[in-house]
Amino acid sequence: MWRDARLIAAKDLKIELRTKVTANQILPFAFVVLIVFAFALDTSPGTLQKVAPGLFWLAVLFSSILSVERTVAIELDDNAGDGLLVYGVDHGGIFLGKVVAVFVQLFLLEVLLLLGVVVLYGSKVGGWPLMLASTFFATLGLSAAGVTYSQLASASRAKQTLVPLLFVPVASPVLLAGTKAWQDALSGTSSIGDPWLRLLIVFAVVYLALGAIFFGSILEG
Amino acid sequence: MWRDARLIAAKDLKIELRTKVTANQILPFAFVVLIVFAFALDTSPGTLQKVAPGLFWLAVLFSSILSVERTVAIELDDNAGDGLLVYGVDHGGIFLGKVVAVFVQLFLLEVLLLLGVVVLYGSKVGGWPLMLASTFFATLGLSAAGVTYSQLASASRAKQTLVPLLFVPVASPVLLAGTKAWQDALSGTSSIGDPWLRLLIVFAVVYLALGAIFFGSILEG
Amino acid sequence: MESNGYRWTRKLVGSLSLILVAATVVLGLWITPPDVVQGQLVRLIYVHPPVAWVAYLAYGVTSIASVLYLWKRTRNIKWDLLAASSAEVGVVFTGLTLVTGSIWGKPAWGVWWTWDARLTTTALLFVLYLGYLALRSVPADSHQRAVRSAIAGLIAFIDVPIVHQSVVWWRTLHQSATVLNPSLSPKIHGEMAMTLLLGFISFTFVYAWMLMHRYEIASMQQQVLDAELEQMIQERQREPELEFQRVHVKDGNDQINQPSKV
Amino acid sequence: MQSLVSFKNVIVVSGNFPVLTGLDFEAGPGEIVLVTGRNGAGKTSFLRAVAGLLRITRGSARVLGVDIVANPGDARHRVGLLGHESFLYEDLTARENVNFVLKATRSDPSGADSAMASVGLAGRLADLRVVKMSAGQRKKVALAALLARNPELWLLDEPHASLDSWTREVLDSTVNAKVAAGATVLLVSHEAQHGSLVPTRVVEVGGGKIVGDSLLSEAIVAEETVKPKQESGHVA
Amino acid sequence: MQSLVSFKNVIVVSGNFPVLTGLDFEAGPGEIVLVTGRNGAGKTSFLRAVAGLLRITRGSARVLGVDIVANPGDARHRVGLLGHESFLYEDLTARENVNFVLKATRSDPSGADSAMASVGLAGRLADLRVVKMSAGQRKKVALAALLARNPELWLLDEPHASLDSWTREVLDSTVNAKVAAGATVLLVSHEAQHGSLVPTRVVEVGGGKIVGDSLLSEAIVAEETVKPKQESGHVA
Ligand code: HEM
Ligand SMILES: Nc1ncnc2c1ncn2[C@@H]1O[C@H](COP(=O)(O)OP(=O)(O)OP(=O)(O)O)[C@@H](O)[C@H]1O
Ligand SMILES: Nc1ncnc2c1ncn2[C@@H]1O[C@H](COP(=O)(O)OP(=O)(O)OP(=O)(O)O)[C@@H](O)[C@H]1O
Ligand SMILES: [Mg+2]
Ligand SMILES: [Mg+2]
Repeated sequence: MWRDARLIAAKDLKIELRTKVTANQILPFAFVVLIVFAFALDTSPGTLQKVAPGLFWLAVLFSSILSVERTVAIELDDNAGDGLLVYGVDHGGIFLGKVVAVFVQLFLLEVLLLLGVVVLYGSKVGGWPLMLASTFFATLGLSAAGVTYSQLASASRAKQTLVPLLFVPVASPVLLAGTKAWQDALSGTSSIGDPWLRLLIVFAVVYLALGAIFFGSILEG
Repeated sequence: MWRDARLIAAKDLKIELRTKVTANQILPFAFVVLIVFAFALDTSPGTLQKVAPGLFWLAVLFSSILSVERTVAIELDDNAGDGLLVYGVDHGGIFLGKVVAVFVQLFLLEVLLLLGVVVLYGSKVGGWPLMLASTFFATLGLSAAGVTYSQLASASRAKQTLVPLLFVPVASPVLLAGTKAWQDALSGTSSIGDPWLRLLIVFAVVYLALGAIFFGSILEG
Repeated sequence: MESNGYRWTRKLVGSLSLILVAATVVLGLWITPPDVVQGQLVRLIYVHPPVAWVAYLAYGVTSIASVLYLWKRTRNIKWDLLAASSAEVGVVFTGLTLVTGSIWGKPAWGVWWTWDARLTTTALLFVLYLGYLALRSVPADSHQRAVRSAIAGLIAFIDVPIVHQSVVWWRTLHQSATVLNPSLSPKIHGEMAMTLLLGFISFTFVYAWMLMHRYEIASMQQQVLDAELEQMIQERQREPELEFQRVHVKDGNDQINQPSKV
Repeated sequence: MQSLVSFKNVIVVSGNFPVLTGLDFEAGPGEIVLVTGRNGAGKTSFLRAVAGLLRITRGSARVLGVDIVANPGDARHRVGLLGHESFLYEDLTARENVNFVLKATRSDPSGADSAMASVGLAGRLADLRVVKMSAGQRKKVALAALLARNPELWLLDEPHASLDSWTREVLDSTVNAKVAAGATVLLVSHEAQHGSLVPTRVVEVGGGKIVGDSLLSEAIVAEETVKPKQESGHVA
Repeated sequence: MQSLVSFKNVIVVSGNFPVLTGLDFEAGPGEIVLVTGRNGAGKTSFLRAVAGLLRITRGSARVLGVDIVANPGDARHRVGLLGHESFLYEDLTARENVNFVLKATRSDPSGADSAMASVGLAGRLADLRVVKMSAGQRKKVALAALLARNPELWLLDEPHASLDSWTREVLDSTVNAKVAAGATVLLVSHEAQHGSLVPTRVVEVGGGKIVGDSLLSEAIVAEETVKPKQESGHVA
């Protein structure tokens, strides 16, 4: 399983390095989302700073939709996913590999996006340990849930539109908890023991487990 | 050209009636976006009502991305778009037909979404003439710009991620003007002569013209 | 290869822009007086408006070159390269506008950034041309890329007049037209106006130099590509012989391996 | 002889690769030209260039009297292409697809039913969405649309692949009838036999240009001689 | 005789349509079974069911000694499928694709190069991304992966389509060699001739089950008699 996971993750990251979809397109898109939010919500100068963590996680959420759609699209071209079944690749390995590949891409994206938030919204950053930990687990949770749900949607002929529908409601706890955890981190009131962080950890663990358990059935079903 | 436009629009709408992508997937997605925004921005009770027009248009914008991606995807399956060229279908006709099909779907979606905003955010609605007119032209502009840009991105192997990047900045004036026009309509201060409505009309006309002029070159290029 | 004349011109433009920028710096930092209200900060006026203006200029050149490519009679891949080069430089200058504006904004308005109409439309301009460059960066046929990016570049240019007019159309925090105002009579005077004018000229020269440099690189890359293409054509034309040899050698039998009639 | 397809030193660059590298070709009315050549030789590219779907980079090319270098769109609607892709809308039924093609090409819509019936798309299949069809059935839909359109120039890129022997017969005999009525056919095929569709000429494509052009009888002889020996020992 | 594939009254429902409707089939080691039948008969579905890619709704099915009704995944890695789709990653090169398959199946990675060379994927082509390849070149990549994997049961769904005659020879002779070494082959084909790949048996699929099963010599006779009359007058 670990071996297969490494194989899949390496393949997906190689394809990303070659096509640069995340770097050249999803990342700029995330920035555009940041700008557009500012457009739509520009009421008074303080507002944006106040809701900055929420907007950051919204931008991450929309980017992660694109990211997981892309990871599934890779397997749908020329039915490569069926190939994985024929080759007897371990189901858990496929799941883990995809999660790792998505995680790596999203995490890098978030680092850059954070810079954007600081510059565009004039947010201050602080509470690093909590911030880092919450980002880590939130991203892990998003990746795990995203890969599972986009695979669920992939059988449909209209997967592009089904993924957001299925995934966004599921991911909204991450959105909420990520936002709150960041707010806590920024206000400096909380440490690693933050309850929102705990929620994020639970979410990540649950979705990793669910994915590991059910991914096989989704692939076979 | 008109004949071809009718043919294309009829085909696209027939495919929509059959696959129900907009009805079953894009529409629920738009609702999910509304709810998620409520989640991320839920600071004080008044806030949501105040930003409701902005959130409505944000939800429309994200839905329109899905909608125009879908309209291009229809032609990419099995290279049907090449077929249109071989059959000698008029380029302007293809453009217009696609715009009409997207427009019809988005407009219906907006009507339902409006109900959602009223129910979810408890917004009041009023100023019908301005509201209707601004929605009409905003949607027309979004459809025209969206079809043009998604066709621009369609040659790329990673169109799903390129479309949002190209289209969202272009569409953001619609987002802004639509929001402002609705705010004016709701506050009852303005009539059909609203400057934001004029901006929306200009946008729609400009993008219809640009699309009609350039769509052929994009298809052939 | 570009002609020697081209290279000399480029070097001349380069040296001139160096001298001009140096002069602007001297005038801007030491000769001109500080402002009554803004103090030393006002010196940014010799940089910030000129770089914004040069960004407009760059996108204007991109648009003209794009039209020339789209128009069949003047179609030439050089226009595409010029458009791309100019857009790249334009993005750099737009970035500089944003940065210098932000630096100015912090002391002047108390914030790095605010969602004022001028600022927002400028940010959009930046993103629009980033999108243009992203569209160019996806691998595609050179003609197809040229057509598509030309269209994207032309459409993006619509934002330029909007940025310029934004201070008029919307009530903004940002300075309204001081220099490039409708009556074309600058509202500042004396050595300040002179220095500002010099700033415009010197950054225009910097732009010209960067553009020439970028264009030369692009056209050299294109020449390499063209040469590679010629070579690829010849290699591909030889494919049947190679194919034949492969079969021929492997079989080690001269009798039954005659090439089909060529 | 009037020339329906006339390519002179045509170079086509697609995705920065020269798929055609100076191709010369002429075909007149009533010909059935068999286009052969190794995988990747440029056969599909050649057909797509004739159909006006690939932009011609250099050289001159006329199809059905139209200069397709200057006006790539003007001959297209008189040309029929049956290729690796079949240009179908997967969510429409067979009948809807055929009707769409007929409307788009402004052809006589009454031919749809008989064309579909002739390839065996009647009853359940006529109203089945293309996405649910087998490989051969899809090809039949594309074929039916082509038959109903009745173009002047037929570009058939491995038309027999995935068709059963009965449908092959139908295709062959119909195309023969069209040719007798003056149509021209370019047929790409790797198969040794082509049923009753007897080519009048064979051209061989190699490295993006024509490397062989002969009447059928000569070609058979030539083909026999280049057939390579088996290489079974190699991979086992 | 030990049975490698044993289907008993197998019903497969896919998308609410019964693609297989009670199929009985047995094959032992060393056989080359030619599977024929009209378009839409269920040949592809049959092969996909054997490969464990279609869930078996009713009936019993064993492949390579594994009960694939209960454990559809357990035989897969010993089965090779070359079908209408080729399971390739379009953004990877030929070599990367083949290497990936070998790693995924835990096969000997050293076979990649010789397998690729044997089908003519050397030099430029080995490092070309699949997305840029011609129809036949893609098929070659899939074929190279299959050759290097060396499965026990070969499911070939129209393997010859879009391959040139040289590669057909390679395929045929390699498969012959594998069969001599004990492999079993199910071959779907519409072509009248299959080069040097000589089937030992012919089964005919119709309406989702086996409607004919005969040794080759008988089959040829049977086929001749059912061939329909031409219907050329129909569409002209
Ligand atoms: C990030 C923040 C800023 C951005 C993006 C920005 C952008 C621009 C742009 C695009 C122009 C060219 C306008 C035109 O002529 O069409 C411009 C001009 C100018 N800006 Fe800014 N600016 C920013 C901040 C500031 C600040 C803080 C000040 C001073 C308090 C300032 C003062 C000026 C002045 C004096 C001009 C020349 C106006 C004219 O002559 O038209 N800018 N800016
Ligand atoms: N969802 C469905 N609804 C209706 N019919 C279906 C559905 N799915 C498959 N079919 C039918 O099942 C059959 C599938 O057959 P299959 O693909 O196995 O045929 P095949 O023998 O391989 O044909 P070919 O020679 O054309 O490749 C077809 O007749 C197809 O129309
Ligand atoms: N972007 C590209 N980069 C490199 N090579 C390319 C590119 N695009 C196409 N090719 C090559 O051009 C040729 C295309 O040939 P084409 O599809 O016309 O072949 P064909 O004769 O139809 O082959 P087949 O018999 O396999 O269908 C192939 O050799 C392919 O590898
Ligand atoms: Mg081909
Ligand atoms: Mg089949």
